[in-house]
Order: sequence, then structure tokens, then C-alpha cells
Amino acid sequence: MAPTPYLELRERTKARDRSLRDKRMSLEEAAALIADGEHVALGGCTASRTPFAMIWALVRAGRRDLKVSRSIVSTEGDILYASGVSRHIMTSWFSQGIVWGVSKVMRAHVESGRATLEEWSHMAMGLRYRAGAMGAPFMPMRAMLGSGVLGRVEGAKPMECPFTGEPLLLVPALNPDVALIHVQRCDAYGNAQIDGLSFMDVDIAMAANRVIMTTERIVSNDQIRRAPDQTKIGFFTVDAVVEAPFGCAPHECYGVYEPFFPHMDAYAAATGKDPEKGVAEYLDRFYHEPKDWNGYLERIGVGDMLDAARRGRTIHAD
Amino acid sequence: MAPTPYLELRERTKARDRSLRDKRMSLEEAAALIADGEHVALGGCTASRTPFAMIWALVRAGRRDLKVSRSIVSTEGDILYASGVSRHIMTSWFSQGIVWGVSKVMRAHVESGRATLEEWSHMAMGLRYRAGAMGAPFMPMRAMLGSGVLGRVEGAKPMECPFTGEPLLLVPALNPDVALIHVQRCDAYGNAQIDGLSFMDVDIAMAANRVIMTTERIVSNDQIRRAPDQTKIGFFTVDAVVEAPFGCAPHECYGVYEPFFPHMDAYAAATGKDPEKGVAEYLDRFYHEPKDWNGYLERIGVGDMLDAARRGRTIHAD
Amino acid sequence: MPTDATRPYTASELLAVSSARALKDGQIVFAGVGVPLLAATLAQRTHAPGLTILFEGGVIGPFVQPGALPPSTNEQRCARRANMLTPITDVLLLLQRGYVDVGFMGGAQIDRYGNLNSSFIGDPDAPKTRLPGTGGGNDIASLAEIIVAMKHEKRRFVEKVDFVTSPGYLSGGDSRARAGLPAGGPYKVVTDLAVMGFDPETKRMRVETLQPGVTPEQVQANTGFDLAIARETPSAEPPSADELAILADLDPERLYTA
Amino acid sequence: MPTDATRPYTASELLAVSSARALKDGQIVFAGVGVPLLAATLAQRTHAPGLTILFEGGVIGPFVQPGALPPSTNEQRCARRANMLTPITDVLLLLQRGYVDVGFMGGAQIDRYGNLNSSFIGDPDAPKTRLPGTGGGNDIASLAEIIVAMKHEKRRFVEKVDFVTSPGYLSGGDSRARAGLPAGGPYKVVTDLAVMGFDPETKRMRVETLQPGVTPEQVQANTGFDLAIARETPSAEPPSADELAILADLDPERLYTA
Repeated sequence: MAPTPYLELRERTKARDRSLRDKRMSLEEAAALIADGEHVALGGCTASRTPFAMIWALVRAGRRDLKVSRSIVSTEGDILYASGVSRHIMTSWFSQGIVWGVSKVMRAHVESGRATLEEWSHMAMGLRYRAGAMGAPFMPMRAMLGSGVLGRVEGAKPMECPFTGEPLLLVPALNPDVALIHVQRCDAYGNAQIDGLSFMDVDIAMAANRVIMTTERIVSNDQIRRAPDQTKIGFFTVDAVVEAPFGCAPHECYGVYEPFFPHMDAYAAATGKDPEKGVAEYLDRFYHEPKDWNGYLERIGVGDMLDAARRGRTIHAD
Repeated sequence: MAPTPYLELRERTKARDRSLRDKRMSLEEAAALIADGEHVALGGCTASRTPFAMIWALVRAGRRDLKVSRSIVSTEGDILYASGVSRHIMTSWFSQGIVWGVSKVMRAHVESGRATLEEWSHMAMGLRYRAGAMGAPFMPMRAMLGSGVLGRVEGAKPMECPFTGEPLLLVPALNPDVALIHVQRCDAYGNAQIDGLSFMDVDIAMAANRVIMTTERIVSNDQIRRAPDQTKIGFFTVDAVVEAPFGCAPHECYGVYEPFFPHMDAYAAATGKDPEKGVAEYLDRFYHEPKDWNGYLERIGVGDMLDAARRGRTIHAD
Repeated sequence: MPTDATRPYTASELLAVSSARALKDGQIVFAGVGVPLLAATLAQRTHAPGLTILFEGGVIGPFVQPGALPPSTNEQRCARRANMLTPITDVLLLLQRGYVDVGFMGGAQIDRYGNLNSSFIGDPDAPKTRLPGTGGGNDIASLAEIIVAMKHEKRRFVEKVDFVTSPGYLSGGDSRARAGLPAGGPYKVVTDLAVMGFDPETKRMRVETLQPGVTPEQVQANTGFDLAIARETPSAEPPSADELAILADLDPERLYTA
Repeated sequence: MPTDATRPYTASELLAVSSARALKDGQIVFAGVGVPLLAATLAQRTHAPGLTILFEGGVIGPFVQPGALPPSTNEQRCARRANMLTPITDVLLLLQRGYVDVGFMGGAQIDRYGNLNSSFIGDPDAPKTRLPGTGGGNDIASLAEIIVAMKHEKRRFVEKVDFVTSPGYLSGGDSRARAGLPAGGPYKVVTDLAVMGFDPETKRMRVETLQPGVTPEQVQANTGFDLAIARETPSAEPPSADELAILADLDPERLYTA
């Protein structure tokens, strides 16, 4: 049988060690599992459960030309473009967030042609990951038709439904090389329990060829097995587990901390005034100068950490 | 625009009252929401979370010629065939359960041509409901090809993948007229939280044009909203909420009671010896003679109820 | 022409109130943060207590806390005391399944057929401005009736959008259905000058109500295409004190109503 | 020919032990209740501690309690202390996604190409016996390598199955791939008389190991088609005391090993 995309996907999966084993490692060790040029999907959405600790590690490791995909991109997209980690981001929306407006850093990179922003509809992103998660080559959908968005992407195919004759759009499966996902807790094997909004993370983990999981805390496998219906991502999909408290800072982690609003305001102000200089200084100060991840958090500041955590806990306070 | 299957599905959905409102009613009132000849999908699987209280109500109401679908069918299939509620069951497997073997009642009805057992693969059933849940006309899949199972069903279409050239099977969406689902708890609006195995219930609820939810207990909307990430079926899909404690008896409800094994053994013995007479006597004794659902449970017996409940709780006892 | 300086409410408050009035009790409404959320919550507190809000982050039936409005539809403030949380893809699939009555939309540009642009100003291949993009907008506009709430400016109400991010009626008539979008479409366009609907046949935008104190000429003067405005177009009731009080309670810091 | 009466273990125990030995550490294994679950658990307790069991009810990595074996793959006993529970469709999609190494299968009939029938005895249009049907069997056999464990009887090992419920190598050669099933296929057939594999080219069943005390002639005599049996076919080691003790611990009431 000649190798088809499906058989190649199966071979990559088969070659992985999918057994129940301890996968704990450092951010730096996990970053070494990713090669320049690979397709990296990010879990979370906008300013929520963004895998910032791993992005930080990738910047530090000097990784280059990753193709990055995510449901919706916030400030991590600025960091990826400005650091050179990625010059190609695939998403449905790229902005620091409604309250801060369009990203001037994104505009500088995209409008100058230095970087690509590949735009699909939100549901199309979701269904592309879902097709990848299901081992299906595509998903049928009923949006994007008739729009300019469809005209600017490659790989989506309009079709006439063979059952009903209705027009449909088939969007192709995405099977990222690596998924970076941050969760509230998982065990050393990678069994992850996600509280609150799960975004596209479950599909992304299943679609990817490798998963690097960062977590607020590592819990025992016994704890996981007391509530197996809470496990959202199974150990067999996971290749690395890194404990990274405040691993989404300055974004939020549901139930643990809200976004670091003062930090986000300051970032918006700095990059709004001068995008290139603002983000370069930010990269130096928060990415290159600290000696480790705790050093990054120190620069963000204990006051902001405690403030974000206090607000984060209120979801449970009713 | 000429009405297409998709526009008709949307119209049916749009015509429903999808607001947050009290939907509590009796088993008898809920049974009146189902018309002879409709397609009724059952939640649960084999001897788990079978919506027996509603099946009991349908038998009592003399409903006829329902087309019934379910992931896997156990003794409720015997009841449906023997009572005349259904002469057409679509599923992947029909047996009381591995330990009791093939259903003699099913054999009697199907081998004599009185009833139809329409067989799809387990995943095909799941993907047909899922397509229905997604508002998609079909799902692509990679099983059933090459088998006799494919040759005996209508509506599945092999296709060459337009992306990869690989052979695929497209299975058509199932949008049942009604779904009957039993859960551990839901609120008066129908927000349902399912513990443990969810089977195909989430997809079935979303695919169906009406949902009748029976529940071990009705809880407050406040309780639901304290853990919204535990809500598996949203109120907007639900048309009726019926509190029916032990509503799966003699099957199990995860974490509440295990199957009523002595009852199931006795049923297997009675129907194994003489399927027609065994099931007719069983219908009289448990379906026609009791004056209400509590009367059904009385016939099953408090001893069996307590035994099943004691075993059911052990899942939480570690 | 009335301005924020000459009337006792802001343009944003007016948008929220007019949008709220366009909603009906029992509807399921896809809302973004900002004016759409204020509008949907205002409707719940006035004439539509059984209205359900959806956020594209995966939230069904939230109860947003006054004074703690969410920064996007994807943070925990959106999820607060919701009835149900789902993956993003599944809440979007509610649109496709036909469960959603109305979606709220905005955009940098809109044309006479309700097509919306939130992707590019200028040539998409060499844009003057790269905007954030569609988000869930394309999906909402493709699969539900939409209410567009935006400021009424000539540079936004254009003859032809630079790019169709979210489809309206495309080139009018039945072109939307022919493109594969048989359901949904623009329902109302709510601005600080008027509330507009669409002709059932031609699918061209037409004024249905003027905002208080606004003349037909003022609407046309701020619109980059010919707008059908009947001579007898009624004026809307101004926002009531009750409506404004509810908005003030929801957004005391005036993050979205200033 | 050895029987349950003449050897110190039952045919079911022999099937469980031989099946367990065919599993490798680290594999992900789709198991039914009964002999497959006993085999997979036995493998975990001997040479394959890192083996993961899946049940089609939606269970990943359960730890089944000795003496409380589940009545099907869909009850809470299956879910006990599992690592993860999923909807049924999603655990089956693990097969399609390529995560599953081995699936356990049984059937009423098997043919020389490993095709399995669990649907009809006789003409499917007017069956002598309507069997329960495929369940997850068709999906497992279509998308993973399978181990078939069954009693070796001439009426079960037939020239041509009455119905292909779960595809093996269909008509041999590359017919399986040509039918749209490029992956998986029968790996081993384990019976109380022999362990069989398949010729890599022709895909015909062939004996790899004889069960203890069984002759090639006895295997052929109980098979309804010509079976390739090399003269020098080795005999398997009988079940060890350890293996039998583990099975006795798991199923003290001998529900599945009698």
C-alpha cells in the first residue's frame, strides 16, 4: 500500500510511546522536543489558558519559523512574531482583546509583509482540529461559503452534498506536529482535568502528533482516577508534562487567576505608542533577561500575581 | 428557497420553545408527546442508563410502530418488540448482555419476520447521531467498508476522499424525532449533569427534535450553575423533565445503582425457556398490572432495589 | 444632528437600548462583549426574561455580574454562573444546528446588503490596515439572523466593503442562498442615527426607524450608498430612564457606554 | 485430543493465557469482557505492566476489581478507577485515529482470511439464527490489528462465513486494502488447539504454535478449511501456575473461565 496521509498519520502515532509512564520534565527539556519549522497548535483562547510558559521557553531556545495555529490569538501572537519564533499564524482573530483593540505589533508585521496571518472562521478552525482528532480527512460545514475568507485560504473544498444536494464546504483535517496545552492539573502521565472553558483543547490534543502539557500543579494518578469522568485529555496523547505555576501569566487560568489587567494595560500602552520598540523592550525585559521562569514571574511581580489570583478564585466564591 | 432537509431541520428547531422555563411533568404527560410511528432514540447503552421509566410509560400508553435507535440494545429491546411499541430497532448489537447471551425474544421476533433489526457498526451509530447533533448531513468514516454490514443498510455512501483520494464511507445524519434520556440529576429546565459514562447521550440530545429527560432527582438551577462545566445536556434541547427515581430499573444508573442482577437472571431464565410466554407474562406482571411507576418498582421489590443501590454506591467508595 | 453632547445618553447607550428592543423573549442570542452583551442583558431585565445568551468562548446562559463585565467572550467572567459550558466548536455548532435565533455583529465596514468587513482596510493583498479578522463573526453571519450594532459613519457605511468577512445578503436577491447560505442573514442594523432592516426581495438596506431627533437627510448624509428612507419613517422612543439605569448598573465604570 | 477433563486447566483459561502472551508491553488494547479482559489483565500482571485497556463503553485505562468483573463493557464496573471516561463514539474514534494497537474479537464463525461473523447463521435474509450483531466489532476489525480468541470447532472455522460482520483479509491478498481498509487486520487467532497467524502475502490463516498436547492432525480435523501447518510447528508452553493463579484471583467464581 502506497503511503497515504492517513497511513502516515497512523505510523506517526504508532511510533510514539503511548504507555502509562512518568513524563515529567523541565520547560527547557520540553522545548527541545520541538523543531524549527514545525506546526505548533496552542490551546486556550484569547487571554485564557494560553501556554505562555512554553512560549517563553521557545523564545529562549531560539526556535524559528514555527507555523502556529490557535482558535483566537492575543498577545502571545505579538511575542511569536516579534521574537521570530513564528512568521505564520493561522487563526480566526488576532487582537490583544476587545478592550485593548487591534494589535499594533501584528499590524506592523503583517502590513509590512514580514509575517502571514492566515484567517479561517472560528468554527472552521474548530472543525479542522476536530477532523484531525477523529482521524477523518475533513469535516463538512455550512459557513465560510460566499465570503472573502474562503477565497483567501487554501485547502477548503465546496461540494454538493451527496445526500441532499445542498451546498457544503469541506474543511481539511489539521494534525499539528505539536500541541502546547496548559491545564489546571494533570498527573505525571499526562491525564489532564480542565476546569471551566475547555476551548478547542480536547480536539487539539487528540489531533496533534505530540502534546506538551504544562500544568498549574501535578496531582497523583490516584486523584485522577477518583473522578475519571473529569479527565478531558488522556495520558496516551501526552509526551511531556511540565509543572509551571502561573504558566499562563499574564493571561488567565480559569479558577486560578484572571488576566493580569495592569500588566496587559501597560503592554498595550507600550506597544500602542511604538509597536516595534515596545515589544522589543518587553521581550528583553520579560523573556531574555530573567534567568528562569520564576524570574519571569518576579518581573511581572508578586503584587500582580496575588491580585490576579484573588480575582481568579472568585469564580468559586458564590 | 425550496425546503431542503437542512432547512426543515432548522424550521423544526426554530418552532420549539427553547427558553429557560419549567418543564416538569409526569411520565404519562411525557409519553403523550410521542406519536405512533416516530423515530425514538434511547440514551444509555446495554444495561446502563436505559430510560426504562419512559419505555414503561410508552407501553402503558399503547404507543405503536416506533422506529427505535440505540447504541446497543439489551432487554428494553425485548419489551419494545413484544409490546408492539416497536417493530423496527436500529442498533449495533442486541443481546441481554454477554453473561446472558443472545436474546431469545429478539430471535423469535426477527427470525419470524415480525420485526426488523437494522444493524450498523457501533461507530456508525455514533457518527450518525453526531452528524445530526452538528447540523451536518453526514460524517466521513473508515469502518464498515468491505463488510456485509454495509451491504445490508440503506443510506451510507462510499466516496473517494476529495483531499487524499482514499476510500471513505459517508454515513448520513440521524435526527430522531424524540430522544429519551435518563440522567442522575437535572434541573426543572432540563440542564442535565451526567456522572460517569455518557455513552452517546450528548449527541443524541443535540440531534433529536425533542428530548424527554427522566432523572433520578431534580435539583435547583442554582446547583447546576455552581458547576456549569458539568452540564452535559443543555436546557434548550429539552422539552420535558420527569423525576423518576430508579428510572432505569432493572438496568443500572452509574453511581446510583448497578443492574438488578437477580431480576435480570430471572428474566433471562423465563424468556430462555419460552420467549413468547416468558416475555408476555413479564409484560403483564411488570407493565400492565401495576397501577403506576412506584407499583412497577414494588413488583421488582425493595430488596432488589436496596441491593442494586448498595452496589451502585461502591463506585464512590474507594 | 444630535450628539453625545446634546442628548442625555451616549451613542453607545442608544445602540444598546435599540438593540435590546430588537430582541424577543425566549430567543437564543449569540452576543459579544461590549454593547451586544449590554443589549442582551438589558433585554433580559426588561421585556425578555427568558432570553438566553451565548458566548463564542463556549458559554450558555451566563449571568454576568454588574460591574465585572468580561474583557472578551473567552474568560472566566463570561462563564460566571452559566447554565452550561461547552467547547468552542460545540457552541458554534449550535448555530449550524439551528438553535440560535439572533447573533450580534459589528464591523469596520458594512454595505447596502449587510456584508461586513472586519479583516482588511484597503487591498487585502497589501492592506492599509490589517484588522483582527472574523472570529466567530463569519459563522454567526452565515448561520443566524444578525443584528449589527455600530456607529453610523460614511466611512463605515460603504458602497462596497473592501472584503466580505461576514456575509450579509452578498449581492442581494437570492445570491446568499445560491452561495450556500440558505438560512439566516442580516435582520437589523442599529446605529446612533437609525434602525435599518432589509427589503425582503432586493435585500437592500432600508431605514425602519429614525433615532430621536435625527432626520432622514442626516442618515443619508452619513451613509456611503443610497439608502431607502420612506417619507413617513417613524422616530424611535428615546432610551427611558429605566433602561439607562440598568445600563449604568451593568457598566458603572462606563467601559462600553462612554 | 486434550480436553478440560484431561488437562489441569480449562479451554477458557488456555485462551486467556495464550492471548495474554500475544500482547506486548506498552500496547493499547481494545478488550471486551470475558476472556479478552482476563487476557489483558493477566498481561498487565505479568510481562506488560504498561499496557492500557480500552472498553467500547468509553473507558480508558480501568483497573478492574478481582471478583467484580463487569457484565458488559458499558456498566460502572468497567469504569472503576479508570484513567479517563469518554463518550462511546470518542473511544471508538481512537481506533480511527490510530491510537489502538490490538483489538480483541470473537465470533460465531471465522474463515481462512480471518473474516468474522457475529450476525447471522444461515441466509441473512431468512436466518436460521439472528445473532446479536457487530457492536464495536466491525470498527475494531476495520481499524486495528485483532486477536481472535475462540473455541476451535469445525462449525466455527468455516470455508466461508455466512456473513462478514467484521472484516478480516476479505478474499486475501490486498483485497482488504482495496476495499478501503488500508490499516489493521487479523494478527492472531487463539484457540484451545493452536495459535494461528496469517501469511503476509496470501493472507491465509496458518498455524504458528500448537497448544500443549495437540497434534497438527487434530487442528486440521477441527477446521472447515485447509489450514497451513508446517511439519515443525512448535508447541506452546502450558499455562503456568502463576498465570492460572492470577486468573483464579480475577475470576474466583469462574464466570468466564469455567
